[in-house]
Amino acid sequence: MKLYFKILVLSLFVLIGFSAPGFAGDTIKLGVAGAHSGDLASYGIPSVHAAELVVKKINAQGGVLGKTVELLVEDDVCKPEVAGNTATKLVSDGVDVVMGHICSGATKSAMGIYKDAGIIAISPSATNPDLTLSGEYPNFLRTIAHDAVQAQLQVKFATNVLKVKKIAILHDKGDYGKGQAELAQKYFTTAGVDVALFEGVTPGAVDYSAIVMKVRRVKPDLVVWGGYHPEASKIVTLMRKKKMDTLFMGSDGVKDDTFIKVAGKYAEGVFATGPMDVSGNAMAIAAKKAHQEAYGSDPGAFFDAAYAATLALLNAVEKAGSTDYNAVMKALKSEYVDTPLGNISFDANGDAIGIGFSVYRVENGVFVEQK
Amino acid sequence: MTATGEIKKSVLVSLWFMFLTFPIMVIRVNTVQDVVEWRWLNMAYIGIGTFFISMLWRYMIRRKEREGKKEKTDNLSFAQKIILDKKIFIPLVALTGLFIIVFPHMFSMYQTNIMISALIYVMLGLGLNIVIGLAGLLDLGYVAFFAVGAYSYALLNLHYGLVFWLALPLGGFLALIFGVILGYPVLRLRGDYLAIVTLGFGEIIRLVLENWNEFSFGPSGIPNIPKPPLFGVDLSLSGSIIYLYYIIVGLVIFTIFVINRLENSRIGRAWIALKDDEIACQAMGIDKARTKLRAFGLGAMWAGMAGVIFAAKTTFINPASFTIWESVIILCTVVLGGMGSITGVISGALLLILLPEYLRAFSEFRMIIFGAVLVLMMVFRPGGIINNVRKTYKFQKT
Amino acid sequence: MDFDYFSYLFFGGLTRGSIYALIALGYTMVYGIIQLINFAHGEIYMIGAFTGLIIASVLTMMGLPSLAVIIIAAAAAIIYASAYGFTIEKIAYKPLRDANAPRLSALISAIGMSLFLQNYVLLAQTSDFLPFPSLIPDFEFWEPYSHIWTSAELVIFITTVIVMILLTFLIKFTKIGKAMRATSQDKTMASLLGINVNRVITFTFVVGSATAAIGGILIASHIGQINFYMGFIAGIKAFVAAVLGGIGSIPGAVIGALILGWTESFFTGYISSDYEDVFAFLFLVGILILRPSGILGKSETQKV
Amino acid sequence: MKPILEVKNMTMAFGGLKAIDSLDISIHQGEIAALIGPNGAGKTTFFNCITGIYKPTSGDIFICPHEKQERLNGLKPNIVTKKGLARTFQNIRLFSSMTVLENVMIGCHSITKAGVLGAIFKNAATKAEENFIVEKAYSILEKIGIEMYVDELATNLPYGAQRRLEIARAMATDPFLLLLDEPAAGMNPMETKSLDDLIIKLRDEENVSILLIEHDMKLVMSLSDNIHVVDYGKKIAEGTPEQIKSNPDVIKAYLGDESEDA
Repeated sequence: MKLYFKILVLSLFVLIGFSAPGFAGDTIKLGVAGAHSGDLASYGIPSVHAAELVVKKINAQGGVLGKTVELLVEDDVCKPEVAGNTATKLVSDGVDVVMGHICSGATKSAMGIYKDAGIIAISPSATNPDLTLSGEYPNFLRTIAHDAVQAQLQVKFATNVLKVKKIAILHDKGDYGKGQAELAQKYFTTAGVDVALFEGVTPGAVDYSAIVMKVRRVKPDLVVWGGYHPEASKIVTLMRKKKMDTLFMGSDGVKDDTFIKVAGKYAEGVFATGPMDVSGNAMAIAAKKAHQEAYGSDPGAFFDAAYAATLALLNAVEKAGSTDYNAVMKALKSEYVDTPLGNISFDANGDAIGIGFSVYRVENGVFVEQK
Repeated sequence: MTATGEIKKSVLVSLWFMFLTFPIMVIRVNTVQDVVEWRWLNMAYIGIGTFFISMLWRYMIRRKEREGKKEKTDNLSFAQKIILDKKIFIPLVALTGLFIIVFPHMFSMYQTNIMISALIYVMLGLGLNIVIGLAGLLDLGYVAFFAVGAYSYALLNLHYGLVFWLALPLGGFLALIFGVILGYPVLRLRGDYLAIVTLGFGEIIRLVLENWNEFSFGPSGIPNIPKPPLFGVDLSLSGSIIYLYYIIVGLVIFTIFVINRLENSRIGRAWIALKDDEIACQAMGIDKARTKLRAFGLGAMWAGMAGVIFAAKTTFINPASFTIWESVIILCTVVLGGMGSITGVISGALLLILLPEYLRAFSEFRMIIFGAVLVLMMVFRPGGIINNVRKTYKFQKT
Repeated sequence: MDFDYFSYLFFGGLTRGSIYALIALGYTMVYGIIQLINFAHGEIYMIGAFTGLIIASVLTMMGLPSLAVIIIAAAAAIIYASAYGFTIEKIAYKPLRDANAPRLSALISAIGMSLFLQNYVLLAQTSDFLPFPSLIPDFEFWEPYSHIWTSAELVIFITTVIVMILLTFLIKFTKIGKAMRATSQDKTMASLLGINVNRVITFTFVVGSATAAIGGILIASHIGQINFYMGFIAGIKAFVAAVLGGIGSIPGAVIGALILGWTESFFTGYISSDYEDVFAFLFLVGILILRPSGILGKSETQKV
Repeated sequence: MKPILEVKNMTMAFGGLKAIDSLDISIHQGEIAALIGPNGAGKTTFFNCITGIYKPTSGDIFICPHEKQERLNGLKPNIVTKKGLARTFQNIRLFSSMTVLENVMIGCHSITKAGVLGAIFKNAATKAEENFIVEKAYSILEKIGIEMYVDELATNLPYGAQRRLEIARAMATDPFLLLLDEPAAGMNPMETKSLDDLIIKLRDEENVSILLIEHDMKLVMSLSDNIHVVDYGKKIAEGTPEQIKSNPDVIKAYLGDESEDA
C-alpha cells in the first residue's frame, strides 16, 4: 500500500509538472494579483470582484480591440517572497497588463519582474510613496493617492482647522503604519508643530495603558495614528476610558466602518483621512449595485479604486491600439477616463490625477466628510 | 474489536466533534453588520468526516503499535530500499540529475522560479537538519539566520556595492557568527527551554530589523536588490531566473556533499552521540557545549547563505518575511521528510513548498495543513516519510 | 506629577500582569503535570473568546436579557474551551505519551496544534477583527481615580486572584489535587498507587483550558475586539511569565505575570515601547540562563 | 610515589542531605580497588563527583597520572575524561542508534582532533585519523571479546555484552584509571567469571588501574587489592578483602540492611 501511495505522489508531481500553461489565444490577458487568502484577504478580494465586474461588462460590449478580455487571478498573500512567484507566473502565462498588487511590499517585489518583462501594473491600494516618486518603478501606476499626499492633508487640516501646536504620533511598527507615521512626523515638523512623542506600539498586545499614559504625560493637542483600525480603536477606547479628550486622527487604515463598530461611542469625534467621497458618483453607485447583485454583499475596501484601475488599463489598451508597453503607457498618461473615482488620468510619476483624500470625522456613528 | 464496536466508537467520536465544532464551524456572526449565518451543512461534513477519520485513526494507531513491536527486525520501507540498493539508486540519481539540468529549458519561467523557491527551502531544511536531525537541538528561531543572510547581502550591496558572489560566503559567515554569539549562552539549556529561547531570539532579530530604521530601513524594507551578475552579461528576465536556478542547484549539491561528509566524520558521530545520550557523551570526552555550538553555527551558516539567495531572488526584503511561522514551515519540512535524513528533508521541502504552489486553489488551506502535518507526523511517523536509516560504519577487516 | 505618572504605569502594569496571569495559570498547570509546553494554550484562550462572542451574539439576537446572555455565553465558552483542551490532549499529546516519545516530539506536535487551531478559526470564521461587547459593566468604586484603574481592570485583577486561590486550593487540599501532585512527580509510581494517570492529565487540561476561557472572555471584553491571532502573542507572553515565576508553580505564575506586566509597563513608560517585546524576550533569555527554575520553582537535578 | 587518584575530605550535599560526607580515598598505580557499601551509601554520587558531573560541595580531588599532581575540582566531565579518567554507567548508557564499533569510535573522540574543515575536505590527515580510529576501536573490541558484534546496533546486544561494550568504550579514551559502576549487575555467574578475568587482563596488559563499585561480593573479594567501604556517605572501613571480611563495622552496616544480596 505504501508503495502505491508513493508512486501516486510521484506521478502527481510529474503530472503537475508537465501541465505547463497553454498558449496564448486571441485574448487580452489581464492579470489580477494581490492577497486573496490569509489574514489580509479582505483587502484583496474586493479588487478581484471589481476586475470581474469590469471585464464582464466590457466583454459584453465586445471586448477590447475586438478581443475578449481574459482574467488571470493570482494570490500573493501580501508576502514579498510569494509576490515574486505570482508575478513570474503571470508573466509566464503571458499577461498583457496587471491590476495589482495590493500591499506595497509585495508590489515592490513584483515590479522588478514586470519591468523586465515590459508589463504595466496599476495598483488600487499600494500607497508607499517610493513606488511612484523614486523613479525606480517606471511601469508602476496607481489609482490611490500615496501616503505623502495623505500626510500633507493631515498636516494642513490639523494646523489650519484644528490649530494644534503639539502632537503625539503613534504607529503599529508595520510597513504601512510606520511609513505613514514617519511622513506625518516629517511634514508636521516642517509645519512647525511640536512632535512631542513618536513611538510604535506592538500590534496584538493585550493592553495599551502604558503608552496611553505616556501620551497623557506629554499633553498633546492631537494624537496622530499610523496604522490600521484594530489598534486605533483599542487606543481611542482606552484614552476615553482614562478620561482623556485629546483629539485623535488616523489615516485610511482607520476609515473603516469596523472601527466605529468596535470603538462604539468612543469613536465619536475621531478624525480619519480617506479617499474622497465618491458615493455621489453615478458610476460608483452602479458598480456598487452590480457588486450587490453578483456577490450579495456590499463591496469592500479599495473596490472603487480597483474598478477604476481596471477601467483605466483596458481603456488605455483600446486607445493605444495594442498592448505595446510604450503605447499603453502613453495612453495612460495622456487619456482621461471616466471611473467611479471620477474622470482620471496619470501624471509622469504614475500617480492618478483627479483623485485625492478628504478628512472625515466620526459624527453620530458615521464618517462625515469635512469640507 | 468487533465491527459494531468500531462503528459505535466512531459514531461517538463523530457526535463529539459535531458538538465541539458547532459554534466555530456552524455559526458565523458578523458583529459589524449584526447578521448570523448558519452553516448546518458544515456540521454534516464534520460528522461524516470525523466518522471515517476516527476509524482510520484507530487503525493507524494499532498498526503503529504492531510495527513498534517488530521494530527490531530490519523492516525497511520502500523508499529506504531504493536508497540502499545501489543498482536502483545510482541510475535514479543520474536520471534526477539530468532532469534537474534540463528542467528550466523544459518548463516555463514560472516553474523554474518556484523551483528556486523550493530549493531555497531545501537548503534551509538541510541546514536546520544539522541542528535538529543530527544534533537534536530544537531551534525555533532558525529564520533569524536566514534574515541575517538576506540583510547582509541587501545592506552590504546598498552601502558598499558588494556583489552577490562575495556576499554569499560573507552572508553565511555573518550568520555563523550570529549563531555562535546567540548559541553560546543558551546551548546548555534543556531541550524545550532551548526551543523557547531560540524562538525568542528569532523574534528579537525580526523586531530589531523592524524598529531600527537607520540600520535596516524598518518595515518598509530594502528594494532593488540586484540579481547575481554573470561576467557582466546583461541577462534577460528569464535568463537571470535560469542562472539563479543553476546557482541554487549547485549550492544544494554542495550542501548535500558537505552534510554527507560531516555525517560520516568525527564531528558527525559526536552529534549523533550527543543526541542519543548527553551524559555518556561527555563521559567519552566530548565537549557538549562546543559540539552543540558547532551544529548550531553550521546550521546558521547555511541559513545565511540561503538568505543571500533569497534576497537575490525576491529583489526586495522586509522583516515580514522572517516571522516565527517561517521557522515553523522550515521545521515542518524537516519533520515531514524525516529528521536526520538528507533524502527525507529534500523530499519534505519539495512536497511542502511545491504542492501548495501547484494547488493554488487550495492555498488558503496551506497553513492549516502544515499544522496538521506536524501533529500527524509526530503521532504516526515520528521518523518522517523517509525514516532515516543512518548509514552505519561497516567494518572491513584489513 | 511624577508620582502620578509612576502610579499610572504601576496600575497599567498590574492590569497587563493580571491578563498574562490568567493565561499563564493554565500553562503552568499543564507544564507542572507533564512537562509539556502546551503551545496550543493561547489558541484555547482564543477559541474561548470566539465561542463566547458567537453564543452571546446569537442569544442577543434572539432577544434574551443581557444578564442571561452574559452567563450563558460565559458558561458556553468555559465548556467549549474545556472540550477543546480535552480533545487536543487526546489527539496531539496522549498518543505521544503512550509511545514514550521524546519531549521534543510533543513540543513539535504542540506547535502544529497551535498552527492548526489558528487557521481553523481563520477559515471557519474570519480574518477580520470582530468587535467584542463590553460584558463588564462600568461601575463607580473609587472616584475620582477611576481613570487610573477602571472598573473593568479591577474585575480582571480580582478574577485573577480568585482563580489563583481556587487553583491553589484545588491542588493543595483536594483528592484530585493530591493525585495531580503525585502524577507530576512520578507517573509510574502514581499509577502503581492506583491513580488513573490519564484521567488526572485530562483533568488538568480541562481545568487549565477553563481558566483560559475565563481569561479569554474577560480580556476580549476589556480590549473590545478579537481575531484568530490574539492567542499567539498572549500565549507566548504568558509562557514567559510562567517561566519567570517558576513553571509548575501556581502562585509563581501570577507573580511572574505581574513582574512581566510591570516591567513592560515601566519600560514603555520610561524608555520606549518600540522595543517592548524585544525586552520581554531578553528578559526570558536572561532568566532561563541565570535561574532556569524561576522565582518560585524548584530546581531539578538530573539523575545519572 | 603519589597515589594516582587522591580524594581529600570531599563532601557532596544536596540541600541539607550529605550524600558524601568528608570522604578520603586514594588509589595507587596498578591497583584494583573496590568501593562497596549498601544501596544509597553514596557510591555513584562519588563517581559523579570525581568525573565532573556533580561539583563537590567541598574537598579536593587530585590525580597524578605521571609525576605532576593536578587538581580535578570543577572541571567539566569531558575534560576529566581527557585527563585519563574513564567510566561506565550503572544503568547502561550506550548510544542506541549506533553500532558497537561506532560506540567505541566515539570513545576515541578525545584523543583525535579532526574538525569541521577536515571532515568536509577529508584530507590525508583526516583519512589517516579515521583509519586509526577504526583500527583502534576494533582492536579494543577484540581485547574485550565482543568483536563478533562489531556491526550490530548497540541496543541489540545481550545484556552482558552491553556491559562489556561500556568498558570497551571507556577504554577507547586511553584512561589511566577506569571507574566501573556495577559492571557485573545482571550478569550470570559465568559472565561474571569472565568479567573477572577481563578486569585483571585490562590491569595487567593495558596498564590501567581500576576502581569499581560492585554488589557482587564474590567478585569484589576475588578481584580487589584494596576495598573501601562507605555507608551514609562516610568511609567506615578500608583494607584488603581479608581485613574487610572481619571488620565489625562493615558487618554491622551490611546486616543492618538484610535486603542486600551480598
